[in-house]
Amino acid sequence: MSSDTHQSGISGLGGEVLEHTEVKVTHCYQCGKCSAGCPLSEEMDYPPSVIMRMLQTGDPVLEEKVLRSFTIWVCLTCEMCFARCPMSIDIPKMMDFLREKSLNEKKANPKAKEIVAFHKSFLDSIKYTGRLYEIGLFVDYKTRTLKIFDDLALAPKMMKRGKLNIIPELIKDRSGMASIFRKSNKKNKN
Amino acid sequence: MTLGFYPGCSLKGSSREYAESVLAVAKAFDINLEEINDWNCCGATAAHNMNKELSLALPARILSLAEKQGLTEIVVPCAACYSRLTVTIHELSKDPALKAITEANGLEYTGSVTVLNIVQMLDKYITPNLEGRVVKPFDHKVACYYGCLLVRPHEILKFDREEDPQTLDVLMLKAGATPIDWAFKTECCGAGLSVSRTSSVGRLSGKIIGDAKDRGAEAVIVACPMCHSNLDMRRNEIDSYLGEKVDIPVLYITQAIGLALGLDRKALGLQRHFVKVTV
Amino acid sequence: MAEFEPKIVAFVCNWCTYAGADLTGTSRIKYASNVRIIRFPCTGRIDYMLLLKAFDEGADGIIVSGCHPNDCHYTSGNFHARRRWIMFRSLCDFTGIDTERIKFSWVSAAEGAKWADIVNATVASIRELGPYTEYKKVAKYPEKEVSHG
Amino acid sequence: MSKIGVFVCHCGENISATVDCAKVAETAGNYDGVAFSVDYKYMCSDPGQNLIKSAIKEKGLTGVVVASCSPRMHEPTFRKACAEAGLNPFMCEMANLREHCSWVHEKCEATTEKAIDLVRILVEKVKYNHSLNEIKVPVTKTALVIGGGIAGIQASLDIANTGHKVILIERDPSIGGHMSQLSETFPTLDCSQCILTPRMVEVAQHPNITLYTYAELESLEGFIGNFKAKIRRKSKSIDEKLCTGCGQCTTKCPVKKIPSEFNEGLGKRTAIYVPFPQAVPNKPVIDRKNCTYYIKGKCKVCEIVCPTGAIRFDQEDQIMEVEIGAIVIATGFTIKQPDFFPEYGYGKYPDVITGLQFERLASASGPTLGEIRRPSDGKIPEKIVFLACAGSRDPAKGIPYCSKICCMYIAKHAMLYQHKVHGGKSYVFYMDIRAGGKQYEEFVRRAIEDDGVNYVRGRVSRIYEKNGKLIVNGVDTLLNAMPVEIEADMVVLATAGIANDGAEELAQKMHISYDPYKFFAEAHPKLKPVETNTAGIFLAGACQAPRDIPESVAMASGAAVKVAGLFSQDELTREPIIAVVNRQAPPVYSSCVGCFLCVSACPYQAIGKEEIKNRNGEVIKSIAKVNPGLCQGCGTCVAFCRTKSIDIQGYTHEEMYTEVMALLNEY
Amino acid sequence: MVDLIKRAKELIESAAVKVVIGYEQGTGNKTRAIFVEKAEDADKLIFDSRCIQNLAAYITKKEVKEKGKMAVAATLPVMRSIIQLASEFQVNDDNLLVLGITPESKLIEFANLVEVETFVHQYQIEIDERNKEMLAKLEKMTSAERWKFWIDELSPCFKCYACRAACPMCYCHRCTVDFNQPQWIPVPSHELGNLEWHLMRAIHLTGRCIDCDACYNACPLSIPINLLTKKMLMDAKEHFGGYQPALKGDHLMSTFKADDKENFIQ
Repeated sequence: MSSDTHQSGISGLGGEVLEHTEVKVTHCYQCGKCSAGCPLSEEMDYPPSVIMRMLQTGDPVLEEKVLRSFTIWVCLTCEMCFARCPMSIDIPKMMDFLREKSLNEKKANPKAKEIVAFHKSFLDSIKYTGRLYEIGLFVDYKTRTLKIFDDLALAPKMMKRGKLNIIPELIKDRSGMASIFRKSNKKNKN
Repeated sequence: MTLGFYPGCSLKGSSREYAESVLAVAKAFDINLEEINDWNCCGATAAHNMNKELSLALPARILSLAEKQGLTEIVVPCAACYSRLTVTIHELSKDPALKAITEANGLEYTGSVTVLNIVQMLDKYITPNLEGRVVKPFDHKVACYYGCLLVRPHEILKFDREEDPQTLDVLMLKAGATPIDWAFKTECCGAGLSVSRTSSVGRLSGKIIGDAKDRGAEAVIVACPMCHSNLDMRRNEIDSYLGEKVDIPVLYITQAIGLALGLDRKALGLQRHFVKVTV
Repeated sequence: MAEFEPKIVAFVCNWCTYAGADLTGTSRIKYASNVRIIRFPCTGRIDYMLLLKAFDEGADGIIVSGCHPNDCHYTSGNFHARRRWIMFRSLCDFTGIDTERIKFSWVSAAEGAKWADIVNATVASIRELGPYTEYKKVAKYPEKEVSHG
Repeated sequence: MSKIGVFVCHCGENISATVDCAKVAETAGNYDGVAFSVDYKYMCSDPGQNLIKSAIKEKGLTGVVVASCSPRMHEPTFRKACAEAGLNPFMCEMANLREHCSWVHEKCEATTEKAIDLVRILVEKVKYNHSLNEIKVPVTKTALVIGGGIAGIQASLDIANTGHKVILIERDPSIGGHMSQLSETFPTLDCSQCILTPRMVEVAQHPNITLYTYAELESLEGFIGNFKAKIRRKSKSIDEKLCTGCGQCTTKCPVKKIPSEFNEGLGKRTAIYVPFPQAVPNKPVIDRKNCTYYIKGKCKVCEIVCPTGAIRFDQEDQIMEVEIGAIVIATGFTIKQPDFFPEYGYGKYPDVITGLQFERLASASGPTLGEIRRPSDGKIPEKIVFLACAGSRDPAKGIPYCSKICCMYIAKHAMLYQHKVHGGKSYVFYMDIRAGGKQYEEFVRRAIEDDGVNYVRGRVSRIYEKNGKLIVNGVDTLLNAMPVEIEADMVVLATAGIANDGAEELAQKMHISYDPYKFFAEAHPKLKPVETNTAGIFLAGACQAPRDIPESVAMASGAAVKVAGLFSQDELTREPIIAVVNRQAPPVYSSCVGCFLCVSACPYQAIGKEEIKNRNGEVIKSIAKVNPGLCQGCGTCVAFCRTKSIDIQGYTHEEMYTEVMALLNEY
Repeated sequence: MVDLIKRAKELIESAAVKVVIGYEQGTGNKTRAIFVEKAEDADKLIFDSRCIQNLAAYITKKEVKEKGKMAVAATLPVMRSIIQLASEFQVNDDNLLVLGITPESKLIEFANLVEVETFVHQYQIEIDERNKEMLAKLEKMTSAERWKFWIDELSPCFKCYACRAACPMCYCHRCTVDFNQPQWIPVPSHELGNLEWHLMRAIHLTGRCIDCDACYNACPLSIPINLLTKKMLMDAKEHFGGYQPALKGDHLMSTFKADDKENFIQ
């Protein structure tokens, strides 16, 4: 892979993207079809095609902006962009990589606080129980974000309809789960 | 006949009615769904948003468990889980290096498991003899909503076609319904942002419900718990986006089929919906 | 003693490199006189056996040169040649024949200067390497005359 | 024992300044086989040439080596001189003492030594040279033009006007091609048919042109100057001699609902039909797939109404064989139906149409008589959107290359729309505007500046229908990729231009090569744009790549000149520098084992099979055979042949081997 | 191999073929080729792990061809050779019937060469580990060491041409070594002549050799000349994505790709 990076002459963040996701930012010729079809582009600080452009420049300042962008967090990986990209550029895969990197380098956009928090709560929840414990998730998420009152109306309704478990579902091999998390996190840091 | 069954977390909680209806319909056709022992969460959006390793390791565990249990075909009703599992199978087969991940966790997966989403399962085992079994034709105009994860990325899932897919519509047609031709079959509902960015969800799901209503749909048919919870539970946000109250119910494909088969509404968990199921 | 003057044989195609070398002349660009050019219709015609023969007969270095890809007068002779060179080179390398002594190049009819550079560079590097004694050693055999048809 | 003459030229001072010419001549004089050696100031001058001629005569030389300038300069001169003196010109070789020696080295021993080597190499080579005679190939002075679009028409007329016969075949019932479908043409906006139809008529009436419509090439064999072509004349089910083209049959034909190819499906035609009013020939054909008689076995209305009794239901396809000397391929292109873009809804929404369909809507001869009306309900669209690159530059779903003509015709379409629908709003979604060409950029600017067409830079993600409107979700990449939504009444897709269906088969029939997109390949991307790598077969127009009208016409005239040039002599004379397969006495016949690897190596399909039969006509051996008409003498096959059974005259194994030997073994 | 014998008998008796080429017990522990023309001789046919000789080498021989239609007991390498030979127009369905022997030593008869091709294509040509190591070892050496290695290995060769005789692909009536105008390959067996002969062999087999090792097995001095062809095989894979014998489609070395590597060309 890395040799490919070298041959491709793409350096910097674009190079890393190529190395980890096989996505070649230079493939993009800026037609904008991704941004046109992206359900969330109007909520993004930089629509997908602009992110591609920023990476193409290889300008460290812009690359920094990408890692700190709100875009990468608001992206839903709905895959619409990939489905319609004339150059078959796997933008969602690239977004995954950018998110992970942004997180590892502690550059997650402050506006994405809730989103990141939710993902964290979600993973923690399954880390300990092996399965998602929705109440736990809610509580944990809310304490992380202090959004105590949002969705508060929702819980009782759900409870009433038997949509929430009071007791978390636990899997037997929880140590196994823990180890999966440990291992992939270790990998993650370097 | 016995098939493997991976319910996934939501079907054990917020979307238990989906599980109920799936099992009910399967039962009606004497298909025994054998749950994977000690299965774990697939990691969903959170995992692959935050940590690639993890997003592969978690599904890998599920797959290896299934394999150990001797299951070759597993039914995965949740579109998100379906997508994660299929992607994992693809990645593992594509890049042997990733085997390391599975092995690192003392797991073994040789690649003998195939994953069926609910539509594929119905298509394969139920549709062929569905028409004969329909007692109460689901005689309504329905908007079949596929969402993202069922059809994309096509390169990997290879299910139906990415734009204007048809399988759900065909299925509903067989169940006696009239599928409408509408514009938001595969537009995103907001999925992963359900909790953390309700505003976006309101807008995205709003558009979907809005178009379904404009084209006179009496029900929206889904095959994904995330889509369902957004379209069903997020009605306040949706209504405020649309600026009017819309009470089109949202049914799981299995619930609709169940009704057509004349199964008990309670058994199908219809009472659990936020939007009253009038159809 | 005098500096070692390598013997260099150049196998070139008529339409690009030979013409290119002509241009070097008309532009009066000077280069080392060690090289002797043999003209072929096309690089596609150049038989790898001839390269071996050149070494047999005491060449210290070889230049093989023709039209750039897509410029071949015969559209694809150079492409065929290139594929053959790839395999021939790796075979030579594998048998310990010094591939440093076989220089391949594309020189168009407009690249007079490039031709001079190629020759000079080759002469220089072969001077570095010294005479190709290894090959000459095995090539020295009594019935040498036999080799002349 | 050969008697070789060596003639060392000083080229004034050019050589002698750094090379000791006298020494060169002297040394050469001592080589065995050299009967005469001399140096002289100007070998190429008349006295110089006479020096050679007289030496040949007096000394009875069997070979000549002229050591002077580059053979690329004077080889013809000296070979001619030798010929005049009665020596086979191919027994004359040149040592390049000027460009390759005196001009590039300092004056010194080494330089003279090199000169001596260069001479020696060729002295030794000449010993192995053979007398060769130029190859003469007769020429049949009739051209076959395949395809009756504007390129084929132009090529036919140009060739015919040089006084040579032309056979023009067209697979459709009428000539005219795509150009006849167009409304106006860029960048001048003159009416397409107004400029085309006169030429169509000219073709029909030209004494040197034989026109066969509804005809296709069945097979082709032979080589430059000597092709044999089989042509299939598909049955038109009418007797053209009797038919007056009165039109009775077409008006009375009961089958009236067939989508008209000419109108791109926007209009209807009958089963017996003339594709369009100005068709040439203006005589109908019966479309057997749709004719009631051929389907049900009864009807025959046309036969009843035909005043001249010209209908022939039982007529069959005819295969005719023609001999021709050259071929111009002008089969044109086709458009990629955009139904592979579900997100654009072509085929699902009637008001999403192709550019070619728009041409028909805009054309005065079209289904709407030139009014822009949308197919669904005939309403005049108030808002219209044009999508560039609907298939082009799209490796994922379409084709990777740029179709070249779309940028211009979109601008034209938008312009026509603005001219025809006052107060209408038009949008063009584009990625780049490629308007290289005389008056092209100005044309596009006019569309934008004078006619107020809205150009939006960005691609459209999808189109869906809502309340009778087509919702177009696009983006403006020049505004930070801002989403743009347009409620349009009609959408026009600039579809990609692709190679004609069947192009591949045709290429294989004619043994010409084609590119990955099935467009026919030119012999050289820069210097041989209208030649193919099969001598005698030429290309014109969009069968080689998407081309607009001016380019197609230019190519056609170019090809025509090549044909005319070829027809200007009665015989083709070609240098005998060609490959030959050795032949030996029975029972061996040849050392060729017939593995035929050379066949795929040959860039010119010049190598075929030769079957050697015994008296009873049984094949005892099949070996490779070089067609001297096709071989261009590259020698690629020679280096391939494991048994060294194929060799190339002028550069034989022996000759080249000897050069190497001579070079490295000094005397 | 009972069914082989049975089938051979049938074929001869029904005159479906004139000769069946197979293996028989040779002197010592060796097996050798047998040409069964009379039904009773069929009983001599054997097949076991010792049968490694590539019988395809016989089917192009004039003497054998003259006998009329032949059947060959063909192991995988033999079948590969046959397909390659067919692609070079040396054999065809009219003069050859293939009695395939699968890697599991099952007899499998093919109606035509197309079937043989499909069968053969199920298996990739794989260089065995031992030779892979050998190649790796050689590649690690310096150029000079390799030169020495080959000169040493090749110098004992006395040009008996057993390698050529054993190779199914060396069917040319006139080999380049027999060519004397000019004398490309020095006749005497000295280092240079040997080197050039084996280099030329390797080049001529590039894109055609199916790695059956017949040349090596035939060499009385066990010179590892098969390493040369193996190397070509590997590089063909590396540079051009490899090849396998195919009835249709162009030959690896008589075709090209516009993007063949050229980093070594200035």
